[in-house]
Parts: sequence; C-alpha cells; structure tokens
Amino acid sequence: MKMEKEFKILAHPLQLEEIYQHTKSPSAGAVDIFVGTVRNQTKGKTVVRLEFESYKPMAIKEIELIAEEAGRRWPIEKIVVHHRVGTLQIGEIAVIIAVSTPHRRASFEACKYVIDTLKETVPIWKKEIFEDGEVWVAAHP
Amino acid sequence: MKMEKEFKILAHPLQLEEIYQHTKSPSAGAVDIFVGTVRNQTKGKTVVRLEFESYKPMAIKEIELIAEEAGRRWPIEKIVVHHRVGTLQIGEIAVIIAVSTPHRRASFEACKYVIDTLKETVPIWKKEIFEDGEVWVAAHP
Amino acid sequence: MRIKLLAFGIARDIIGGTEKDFNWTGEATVGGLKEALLKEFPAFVDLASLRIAVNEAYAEDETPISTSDEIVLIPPVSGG
Amino acid sequence: MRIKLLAFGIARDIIGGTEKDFNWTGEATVGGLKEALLKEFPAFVDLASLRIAVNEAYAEDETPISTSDEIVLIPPVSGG
Repeated sequence: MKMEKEFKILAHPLQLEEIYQHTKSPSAGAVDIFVGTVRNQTKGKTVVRLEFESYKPMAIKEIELIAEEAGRRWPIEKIVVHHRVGTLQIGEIAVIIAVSTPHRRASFEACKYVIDTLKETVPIWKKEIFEDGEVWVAAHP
Repeated sequence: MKMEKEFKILAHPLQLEEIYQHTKSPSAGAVDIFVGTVRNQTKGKTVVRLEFESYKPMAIKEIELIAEEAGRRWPIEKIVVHHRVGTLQIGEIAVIIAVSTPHRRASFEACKYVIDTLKETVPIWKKEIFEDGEVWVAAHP
Repeated sequence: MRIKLLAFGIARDIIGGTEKDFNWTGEATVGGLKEALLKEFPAFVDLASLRIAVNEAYAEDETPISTSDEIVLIPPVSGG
Repeated sequence: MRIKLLAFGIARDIIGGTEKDFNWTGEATVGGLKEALLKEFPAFVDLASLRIAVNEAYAEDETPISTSDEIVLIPPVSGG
C-alpha cells in the first residue's frame, strides 16, 4: 500500500481541520496530530513575535526524506506536514504534523519522529524577537 | 500552576477545531492531539458500524483520575478529552485527546498515557457490527 | 440481601436488561455479590473480567454493599 | 573559483545579503568553499554548525562544486 503525502510551506495561518481531513483514512484507526505553537517566553525571557524563513524547495525535499524514512519504520497511511513562514504572533501555529496509522502506537511514534527530525534537518530558521533585541534560534552553541 | 481540564461524553460528532481552541495556551509550545476513528475492518473482517455506550458519570470521573495522574507526571497546561457515544459510521471520530505542554516531548507522552489508560479503565463499551453479526469488543479473552 | 443492579455492554445482555433487582444470601460485599452473580449467570465466567462499581468508582472484593449504594456491573471496557 | 552563494538565517546576516558572488583559490569542493568562507567571515566559526547544500541537498566536504550548481549556506536550522 502506498503512503499518501502532502507537504507545504505556507505564508498564511495553518488550517487544522483541513489537515485532519487530508490525513484521516477509513482503514486507519488512529491519527496523531502535533501542533507546534509560538510560546510567549523562552528561557524566562518574554517573546514579542517570531519570524520564520525557509529555503523552500530544499525544505520540501527534506520533509519528503523524513516522511519516506517514517514510512519505512511505521505503517503510515497518510502523512501531512504544513510549516508556516513569515511573522508569527504569540499563540499562532508554526507547524502541524499529522499521521494516520491502523493502530495508535505507530501514530504517536511516527509523529514524534517527524517533528524531532524536522527540527534537525529541514532548512527553516526562526528568529525570536524580544523587547530589547532578537536572536536566531539555535545558531550558536 | 493549575492544569485546565475539559471532559465530555457526547452523542454528536466531535469538533476538532473547538477542542484545539480549548487546549492551546500562550505559554505552551506544543499541543498533541490524538484522534481515534472507526476503522473499516478489524482482524480482516469488514466492520459496518460501531455502537458505543458509557456509564457516563463514572466515565467522566475515571477520565478525571487519568488526567490528574497525567498532570502529576507531566507539566500539562490544558487537557481536553471528548468521547463520542451512540452509533458511529466508518471514518467517524470516537475520541479526541488533546494536551498542551511547554515542550513537545511531554505532550506526546501525556497524550499516549491518557489514551492507553482510558482504554483500560474508563467505563465505555464498543460493539462492532459486522454484516453477519456483532460482538462486544474485548469482552472475551 | 436485595439490591438493584445496573449493567452495561455485554453484562446487560447477560442479565437481560440495564436494571435488575438481584437477591443473594452470601456476604453483603462486592466479593459476595460477584460470587452470587457467577452462580446465577454462568456466562460471566467466560468474560475477560468483571468489575463492580460502587457509587461510581471501582470497588474491591472487600467493599461492603448497602441497599442505598449504586451498584454497576462493569464488563471489559473498550472505549477509544 | 567564482560562484554565486545563497544564504539564509544568520548566514545571510554574516555574508551581508541573500545572494553574494564569492571567489576562492582553494579546492573546488564543498570543503574548499567552507575553508575559504571561514577565513573571509570569521563569524561562521562561532556558529553551532555550517552546512552547505548543493542543488537542494546537503553535501559532504568531498562534493565537487561547479559554477552551474546552486550553492546554499545552511546555518543551524530551527524549524518547528
């Protein structure tokens, strides 16, 4: 059975319900959805907003590689990854990862694998804007 | 900080977007949402529909106990559990569990703990209707 | 002892209704009730488990039962 | 060798723009380019990592570079 996939980098707000509709499947009993949002603080410092940018064609390819590996490890029916770019306010959604599988355990494991690996390999960058400055997240050790 | 909670047993379709809105939090960077749906087959046999029933007051209390234990184990900001009862067609949503936490790992672990434990302790019963009969799931060893 | 039982799922099918008056002569505890139920309805023996809830909480075999308690038969649950 | 670089995130800030023509005299490989970049822009040394993408994929130090390749500087990523 072929895994169905949908990967997008978008400059407008992500749509949870639409993503769920694209992920559910009559042969899947489980959908796990991870939603990453903009926190109002980081290490105790107040965040004003975030700015995301991506090297879009490669970002899509790297997400594709992650999904293919996930598809080898777990029996994924459908997988959808949408990532936002541009300026995000506190509470807005930066990323949604949704995975459907026949049973629940695989949905959790696959979803966690995808977000963990996305944060390591996908060329997307996040700048945190504070009241008194800004910083590219993870740039320095 | 007090964990915010919302638990419902409902006879109408569950609303993903509403549940997300009740779970997100400006101080949480992660929301994990588990959606359990009605599969079109079980052990290779075609399922026509499911019928769920609950001992509602105790079901709510048992979900409350699970959430409290989860709140002791993980730094949960908000937790929402909605479970459907009545007749469900293939593809419909039986349960949604949503958990927000500051960071992602806890959201996955807490969400998985809640669905795993719900399936063991919460007084809700599911009957699978096949073309040629029906069975109370898990009733017999 | 005589009480009103509530039953769900396959337990309802076994005792033949959601509510049923039930008498037994053994101990007035959850354990005593279970023993009497298994004798009266042998189909319970075939279940993966049978738990008793007293006033909306799972009860141990030692838990005493009085006529004002809400007693519910809980066959294996299968939510989610 | 002379190529056009693309840069994102903090790498863009360091080289002073999204696109930049860059010359170096060392090896025409990803490793040779990196060495030349670290010499020209010492701020790269302070980063947690600096990877080079060639034609939309991560490349090893041994990967050869030609003028028609799309070369992109990838500082530590932080999506999600």
